[in-house]
Amino acid sequence: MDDAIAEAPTEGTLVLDLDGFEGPIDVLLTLARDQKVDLTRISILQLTDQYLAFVAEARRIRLELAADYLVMAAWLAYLKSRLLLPEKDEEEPSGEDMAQALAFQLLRLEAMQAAGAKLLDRPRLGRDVFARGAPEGIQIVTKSIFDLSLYDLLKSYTEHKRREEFDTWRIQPTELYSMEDALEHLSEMLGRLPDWTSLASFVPGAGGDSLMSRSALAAHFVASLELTKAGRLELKQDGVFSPIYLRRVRSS
Amino acid sequence: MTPRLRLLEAMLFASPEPLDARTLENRLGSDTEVGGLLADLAAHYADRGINLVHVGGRWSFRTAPDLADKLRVDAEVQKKLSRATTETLAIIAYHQPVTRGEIESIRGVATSKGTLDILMEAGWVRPGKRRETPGRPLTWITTDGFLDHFGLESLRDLPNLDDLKASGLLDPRPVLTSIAGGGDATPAREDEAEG
Amino acid sequence: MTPRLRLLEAMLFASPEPLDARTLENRLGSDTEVGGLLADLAAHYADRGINLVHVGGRWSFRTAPDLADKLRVDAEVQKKLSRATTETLAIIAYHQPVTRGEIESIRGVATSKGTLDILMEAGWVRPGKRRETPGRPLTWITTDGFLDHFGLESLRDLPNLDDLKASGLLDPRPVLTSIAGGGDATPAREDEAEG
Repeated sequence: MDDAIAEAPTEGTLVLDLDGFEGPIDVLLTLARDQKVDLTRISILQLTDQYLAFVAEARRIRLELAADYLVMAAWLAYLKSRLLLPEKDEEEPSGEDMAQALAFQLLRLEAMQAAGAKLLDRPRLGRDVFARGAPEGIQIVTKSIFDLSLYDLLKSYTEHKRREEFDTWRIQPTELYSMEDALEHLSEMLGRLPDWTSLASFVPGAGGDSLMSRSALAAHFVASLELTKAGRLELKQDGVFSPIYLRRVRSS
Repeated sequence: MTPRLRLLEAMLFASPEPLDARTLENRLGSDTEVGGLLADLAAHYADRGINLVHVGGRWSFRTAPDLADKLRVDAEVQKKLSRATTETLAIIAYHQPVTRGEIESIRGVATSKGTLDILMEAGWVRPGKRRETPGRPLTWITTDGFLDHFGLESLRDLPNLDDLKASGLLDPRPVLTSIAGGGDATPAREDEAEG
Repeated sequence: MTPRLRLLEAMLFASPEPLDARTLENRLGSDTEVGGLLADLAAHYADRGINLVHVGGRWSFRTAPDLADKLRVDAEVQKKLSRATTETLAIIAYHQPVTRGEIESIRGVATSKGTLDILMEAGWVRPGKRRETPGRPLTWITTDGFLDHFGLESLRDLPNLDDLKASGLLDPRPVLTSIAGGGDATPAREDEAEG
C-alpha cells in the first residue's frame, strides 16, 4: 500500500516520498526505469540491490513501511541468494525463472500503466466531445405481451381453491379446568375447612372420566401444592395411591 | 465548411438550451458576422431530418416537425404476470360477473390498484354491468381476447372443479403437514395432566 | 436526401442514448439497408462540427473531437482519476473478465476502497459472471458506457491492443506464485523450504 507517508525526517539527507508509489512492484518499476535500459534486459540483480537499499534507507530514517514492501524485500533477498549461489537441480523454479517472472510482472504493470494513460488521453465524452445538449428523445411505445398459459391460469385457481378449502379450519379451544380457577376455588373453600378433608371432595364432578373432570382434579392438585408452598395449607397422604387430605394451617 | 461554421454547429448541438446570437458571437469572436453564419447553417439543414430553428430570439437544432410521429419506436416486451394478478384473473374467469369487493373476499386480501389495470391492459378483462346492490359496484368479466389467448371456444370450456380434480390439478387430499404437527401437541399436554 | 435518411438522421439526433442498428432497422423497415445509410450519413458529417460515431456497436452524433478546446469552456471540470483507479480501469479493460485477485496480482497491491466503486459509479465497469474456480470469485468487465466515454467502437479498438497481445503481456500467465499482492504467504513458504 502506498499509505506509508514520508514524514519529514529531522536528520538525514534523502527524502523518500512513498506517497507517489502504488506498492512495491511500482517502486521496482520506477527503479527499473531509472536504469534507463530496456525493461526486458533489466538486471534483476541490480534492481534487487537498489530496492533493498531503498528499504534500508526507509528504515534508517524510521519511515514506517507497509508490510508489502518488507515482504517484497524478503522475497528479493531470497531471489538474490538464488541467483548468486550455484543452482541445485531441484523441482523448484530456478533463480532464473523467478527473475524472469519478476521481469514479466514489471513489464505487464508498465504496459497497463501506459494503457491507462493512453485511455485517459483519448477524446472523452463530456470533456472533449459532447453529446447533444437537449435531445428531444425518442418516444418508445412499449407494447406488453403477457406471458400466461392456460395451465398457469388453472393452476392458480386450483391453488387458490385448495387454500380456500382449508383456510377456515380452526382448532376448537379445548375445554379444560384451569389452575387459576382451581386456586380461586380452593382459597374460597379454605375458610370453611374444619379438619382434614379429601382433595377429591373439592373437585366438581370428581370421579368422572371426562376431560373436564380429569383436568379439574389435576388443577386442584396443583393448586393445593401451590397453597401448601405458600404456607396456607397442609397436605397428607397415607400411602401410594391413597386419597390426599388437606387442611388449613392453623395460625399459631 | 469554415472552422467558424463547424464550431457554431457544434456549439448549437451541444448546448442544453437555445443560444442567442450574442452568446454565439462572444464565443466565435466579435468580428464574426454570426447572422450570416446562422443563415448558412439554417439553409444547409432546411431539408434535412434536423432543422436549425430560431425561437424567441434564440437558436437551436430540432428534429424536423414532419417527422414527429415517426420518432416513435414500438417495442414489444414480454411480461410475466404476478401470482396475485394470475389469481385475480382466474377468479374473474370462474366467478364472473364479480365485483372487486367479491374478488377481495374470495382471495382474502385486498386487490392492489395495478392488478385489474394489468389485466385490462392485457385485454383479458373489462368492466361489466353494475351490480344492483347498495353502492352499485362495478362487476368484472372476461373478454373475447381472454378466450382467444387461452384457446377457449367459450367460457363453458373452462374446466370446472370436477374436471380440475379429475386432472389432478386440484388434489382433493389435504396436504397440510403443519396441522398434523400442531395436533401432536394437544395429546401430549393431556398426558402430562394425567400423570 | 431520401426520406429514410432524413428519418435516420432525426432519430439519431433525438435519442439521448446511442442507438443500435437493429433499433434503427425496426423503425425504418426491415427491408432497409441501415448499414449503407449509416455510412452515407457518417460520410456527410465527417468534416462537419458534428460527427456520426460508432461506439460499442451503437451509433450517435457527437461534436468533433478537434473542437474540444473550444467547447470545453462550458464543460464542468471532471475529477481527475487517481493512478490506482486508472491502472485498475486499464487492467479491467485489457484483461477482462478479470477477478479482483487478478487485478491485485498485476498491480502488486491490495485494491483500496474507492477504486472499483468509483469506476462503477462512472458507469465504466460492472461485475460479470463468477469465475468457476474455488471460491467462485466475481469477475469485472467494462460496459458500453466505457466504450462510449472513450470513443471506442469496440473492445478491439483499445489502444495498443495488438501489440500487447503479441508481446504476451495480456496472457493469463500465472506469475511465479504471485510475487506480491496476496502473495504474502508464498515467499514465506519458499523460505521455509530453503531453511
